[in-house]
Amino acid sequence: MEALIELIQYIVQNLINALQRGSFYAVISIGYSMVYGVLMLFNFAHGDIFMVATYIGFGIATLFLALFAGFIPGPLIFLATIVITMFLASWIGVFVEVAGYRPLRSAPRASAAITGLMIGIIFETSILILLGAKRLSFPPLMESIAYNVGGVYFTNVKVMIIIISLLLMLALHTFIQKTKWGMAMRAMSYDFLAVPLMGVSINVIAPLTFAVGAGLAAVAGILYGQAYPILDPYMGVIIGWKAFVAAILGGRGSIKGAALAGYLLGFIEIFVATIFPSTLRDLIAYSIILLILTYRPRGFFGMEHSTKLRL
Amino acid sequence: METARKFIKTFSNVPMLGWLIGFFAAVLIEYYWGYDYISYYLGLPKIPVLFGALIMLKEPIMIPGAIAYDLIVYVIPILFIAKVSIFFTNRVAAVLEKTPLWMSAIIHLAFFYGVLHLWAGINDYRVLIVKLTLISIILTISINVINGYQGEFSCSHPGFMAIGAYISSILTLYFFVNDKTFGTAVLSSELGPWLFPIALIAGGVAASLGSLLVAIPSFRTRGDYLAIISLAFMFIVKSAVENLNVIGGARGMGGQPDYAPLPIIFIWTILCIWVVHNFVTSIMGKALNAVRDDEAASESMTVKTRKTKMTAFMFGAFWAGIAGGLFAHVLAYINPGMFSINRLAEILAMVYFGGLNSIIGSIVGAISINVLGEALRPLELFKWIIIPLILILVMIFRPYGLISFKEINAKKLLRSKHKREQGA
Amino acid sequence: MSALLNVNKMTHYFGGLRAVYNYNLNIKPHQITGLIGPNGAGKTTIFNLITGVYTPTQGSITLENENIKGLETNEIAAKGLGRTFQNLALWRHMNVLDHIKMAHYSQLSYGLIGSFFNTTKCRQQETQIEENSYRLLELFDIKQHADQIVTNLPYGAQRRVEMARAMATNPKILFLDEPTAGMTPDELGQMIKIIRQVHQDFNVAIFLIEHRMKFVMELCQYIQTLVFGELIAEGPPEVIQNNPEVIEAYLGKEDLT
Amino acid sequence: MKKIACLVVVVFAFAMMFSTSAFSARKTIIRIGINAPMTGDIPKVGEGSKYAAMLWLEDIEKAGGLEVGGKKYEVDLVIEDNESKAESAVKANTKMITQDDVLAIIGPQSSKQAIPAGEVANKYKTVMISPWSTNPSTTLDRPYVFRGCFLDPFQGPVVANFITDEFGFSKAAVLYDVASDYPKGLAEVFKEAWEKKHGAGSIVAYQSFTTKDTDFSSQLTKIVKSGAEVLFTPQYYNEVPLIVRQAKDLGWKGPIVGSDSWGSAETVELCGESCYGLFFSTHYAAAGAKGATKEFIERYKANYGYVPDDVAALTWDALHLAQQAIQDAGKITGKIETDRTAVRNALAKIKNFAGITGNMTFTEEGDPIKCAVIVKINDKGEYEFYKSSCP
Repeated sequence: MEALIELIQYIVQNLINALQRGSFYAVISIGYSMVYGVLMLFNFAHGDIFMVATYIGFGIATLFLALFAGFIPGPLIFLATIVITMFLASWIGVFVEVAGYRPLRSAPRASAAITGLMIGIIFETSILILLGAKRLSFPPLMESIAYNVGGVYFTNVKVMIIIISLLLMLALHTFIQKTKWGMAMRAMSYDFLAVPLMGVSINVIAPLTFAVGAGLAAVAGILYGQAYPILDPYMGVIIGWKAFVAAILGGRGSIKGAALAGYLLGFIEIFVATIFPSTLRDLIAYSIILLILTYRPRGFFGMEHSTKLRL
Repeated sequence: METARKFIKTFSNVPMLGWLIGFFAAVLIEYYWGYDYISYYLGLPKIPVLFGALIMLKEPIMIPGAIAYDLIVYVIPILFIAKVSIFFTNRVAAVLEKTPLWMSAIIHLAFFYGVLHLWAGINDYRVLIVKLTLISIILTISINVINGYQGEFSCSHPGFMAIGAYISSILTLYFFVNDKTFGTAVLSSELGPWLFPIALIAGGVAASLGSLLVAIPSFRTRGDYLAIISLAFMFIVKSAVENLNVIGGARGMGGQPDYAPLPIIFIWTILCIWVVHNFVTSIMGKALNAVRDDEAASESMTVKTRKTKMTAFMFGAFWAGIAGGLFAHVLAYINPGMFSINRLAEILAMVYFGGLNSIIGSIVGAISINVLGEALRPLELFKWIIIPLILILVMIFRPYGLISFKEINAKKLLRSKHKREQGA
Repeated sequence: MSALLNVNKMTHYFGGLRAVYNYNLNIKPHQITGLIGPNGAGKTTIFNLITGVYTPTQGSITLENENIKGLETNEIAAKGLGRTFQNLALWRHMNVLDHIKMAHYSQLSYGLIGSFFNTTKCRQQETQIEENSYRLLELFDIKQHADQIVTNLPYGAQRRVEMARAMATNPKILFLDEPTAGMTPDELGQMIKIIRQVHQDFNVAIFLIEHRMKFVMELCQYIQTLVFGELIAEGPPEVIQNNPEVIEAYLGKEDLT
Repeated sequence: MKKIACLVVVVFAFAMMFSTSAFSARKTIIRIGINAPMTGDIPKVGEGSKYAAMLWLEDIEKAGGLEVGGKKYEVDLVIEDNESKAESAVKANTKMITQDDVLAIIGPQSSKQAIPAGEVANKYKTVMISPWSTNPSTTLDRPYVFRGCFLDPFQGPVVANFITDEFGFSKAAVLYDVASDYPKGLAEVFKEAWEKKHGAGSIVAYQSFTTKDTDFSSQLTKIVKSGAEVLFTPQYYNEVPLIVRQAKDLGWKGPIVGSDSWGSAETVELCGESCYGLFFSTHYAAAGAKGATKEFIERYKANYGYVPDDVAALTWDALHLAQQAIQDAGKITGKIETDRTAVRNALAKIKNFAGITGNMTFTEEGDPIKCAVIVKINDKGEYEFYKSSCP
């Protein structure tokens, strides 16, 4: 009996861990997936957009805490940081689109992917030059309180991260489903060529998509700063590639798929390390992904599409 | 503009042999007078290693000296000798033209190697750069087979390279070296250099067998999903090696014997260029392009698409394995961290910079990125802003890379320029 | 004369959807057969079923009394079943000559090793194939385009490249999927001439899908009419022309004369 | 044609005129190479090495050059970035040795670059001192390669003994990075030493993650549930704060002990109060330092604004070792090969060198015999000397 309770505690504990990790992957990979769906491009700069957004968030948060801490309630500062960071970060997204991807509209997709990769390297190096080699510690925007409910440990920060991520995804879903812009994006991911004929310019939709993606990355960045408060210029690389995996695993242009794949990735990482010896984690986790794609070659919600690499 | 065109036209009747002789003369000048006279009087501390790029960026005050050095040692002698010697070189080229193409090519290559060896021999740093550049050429050509000719976006190349590097290192360490991982050598270490090609090929074959893990899913999966599969493959290889403590795990594996001097690497590079060139210009190899451009049409035209895809992956992986083996023996140390995302970004940059579907493009790409990476070393961090910017510009203005969809035409390259002048 | 290609009671479902039902076909050597029917009747599906892109749910397909059902498309093609596509399926980065050479793929016997090391056998075969390819180019009047990338060619020439490419596979039967789609009347006349010439010179049977009645009636010796995946009539042109069912179901009030 | 000839002549003449040192004889300059990771995974390590080297050069320049055999020579630093990559470190070493004619090389810092770079230095018979590489292979069978720190096989038992003596625990957990050679090696050594002391199975959780991971919750959950009394984590300064915080969030109550990789000033800066009261083994303790050590720390802090890491201190020591070896060699002949060998022989003979990180004498292999220090992070966030352990 005791053993059973302990097992349940163990599983619940890891479920919470996985939910938190998965939330980041989900939110970041949605941004990736949107660009992928609308423009059929790998936005390899997305991980670094996330990194820059986190640095912006760090700047805003530090500024606000220095100016207003004490006489403005904490949650308000938190909210303001998120909103302003989202706004600023979305311009980074627009910049990347206009400077890096727009000139390559008619180029092969692989070239655009390389451009993204290079923009990412430029971002990393620029941050390193501007801020030096020092790593930064993201200031806590809310006091972390640890709870112990029946042997399961969690903090209020963890709960908040999971809830905000879910709310964000819900909001995005509404945006995509209900608004004019969202519908244009959806249409674009169904048929890349037909939408411009309907009077919606790709030169409006594409930056918008990048902006929304970068905005999501900004929220993810601030939440990330709360959970893992160490910032360094290369922090976006691995998470970017993982978002790439999740976005494509979810199926082309499917927001739902990307979110699901993001959570799945989180679960795989946490539970593989739990069940197997943790040294084998990457080996097993990536083998699982390889197997999934071998047997489900279109991802989770992928549509049958005949696009090839435009080579 | 007009002057430049005229200037170039002046040299249109110089055959390849002429340029080689010019280069030879330049190297001789550098060899005999470079250190004692020319660089001394120009106030340079030593013979500038990469045409003065390093010294120019580090100490701007040396810029005039370095430029003058380049002019005196390279530009003027090469242009002068090449132009002056045409009466002779064109005739020799015409004679060579009558011999079989392979013979003419081998003579040219042997001469080229001799000059290169002399040039590199002035400074071991040059030797190292040339070695690593040649390995990069093999690597870039091999990924071009998959990403260019076959048109998949494969991210698994560092993985293939790792397999080749580890297998060949294990073989050479096990058989020819007394070391702490595998104990005493099984065979005499004198046999090592002779049997080294077998170890390399074993590495290549192992890499191509490993590539089946990516190739077989590619029957059902195309493009984007395959990119993920190949990425997963790369991580799997890295993680597997990390967990194998027998071969050093994350601590890496060192002490590989020095079986890869410059001539060996040069021969392997030429072999790679030759074999890949033969393959991609044959109908069998052009099937790769057919499958890339339209799979259904290829099937209907009797092309075995599955076999073709498998060939592309296995062939590309084989050469990546060879490159990995050479790389391991040049550095005499490998660890799994070397074959990860960073390496992938570098390989992708080289192939897309140089040009898809073109061997000559791959050569240009590999040389450019390698030399640029070395030459901009003194800029430290800013190097990683300038190189990406150059790549972005290339992508914008030449989306398929600098030289794409172009094959080497050895006959045209090596022919005498004499007759054409007369005919015109 | 025994049948060259025989399709017996072929039925195919896509998921739950019935695409083709109980389809029979019998092509004799050197015969030109036409398949007509309204859009979405399943004509191209029939092509794809016979050529092995899909494997039919039921029925049998034999080529010269040999079963070809369930084989890979490339194997079927190598057995002598050449085809063209409705929307040109050319290789965008390849020149015209390479298109024709590529279609000789099944005739290569030098193997991978041969191609790696450019063996004598490889060189001989490639030279021979190149000669053969030039002959075909000449025949289809596209020799002057040999070195051009195919996407830079005018539409009519691209169609001819596709035909030449299909003929290079050395087919016994040639499947033409709307060979005149998008052509001007001028080019149309030329195409009729080319098809006739191919039919004569290569001694092949032809099976074609077409929309233009005039074209079909002029060329074909035998015509099948397909509606919703089922044959409603077949016979020589005169019979089809006067079949009231065909006129009603497919041709409507169009004047045939 | 004429125009071009004119142009060439003009350019040439121009070049000659402006070449400042034209027609001047080549001076003998002592060049010291620094091979450090300025970019890549651990740029902070590169920065520390560079700053320490610059301080050293300042001293030399103030003295008007380095005096060898009664003659003063100009000293030049050649700082090369190894991008935290092995092949780049090899390239950098080859370049410095064959192109820049350095007399000695300081660096690379991490073992994964120091091992292959050491091969190059040894091949060209040039002294290389790696200040921070604790992997035994770096100096093994390489007469020209030295190091400035103790080795992993020494540090592991030191920590194991310390924990046993201090707390009396017998069940320990280890969390390390499987993809990085240093933590992996040290974790293995620690495990071996611990199990030798407390019997097999006394390491109740042996968990790993991969470089650049930021979430350790799954591993830490396992560790918490395993009933371990102490957690040993030989990780770098960027991972330590995350591990400590996440462990506390998941209900870890016991002490967490680290190794010399914790020794960066950034560890406590990033970690904050969560790290107060923790212990780690290292090369020197900044807080409460005396004498030369204190002087160095204060100068460094005044110049660059933060307390130097152990890397900086070790680099400083390595440079002074090189300096002393050069001076001991007696004279500079100008023939670089001869001078290098002379420096090597002098370096191997150095006994009881008084460095700021302790006294050093080299073994046959070129590894120094020196003491390890156990440091406690005190309530002010300073690294306070707690105990020292000598071989």
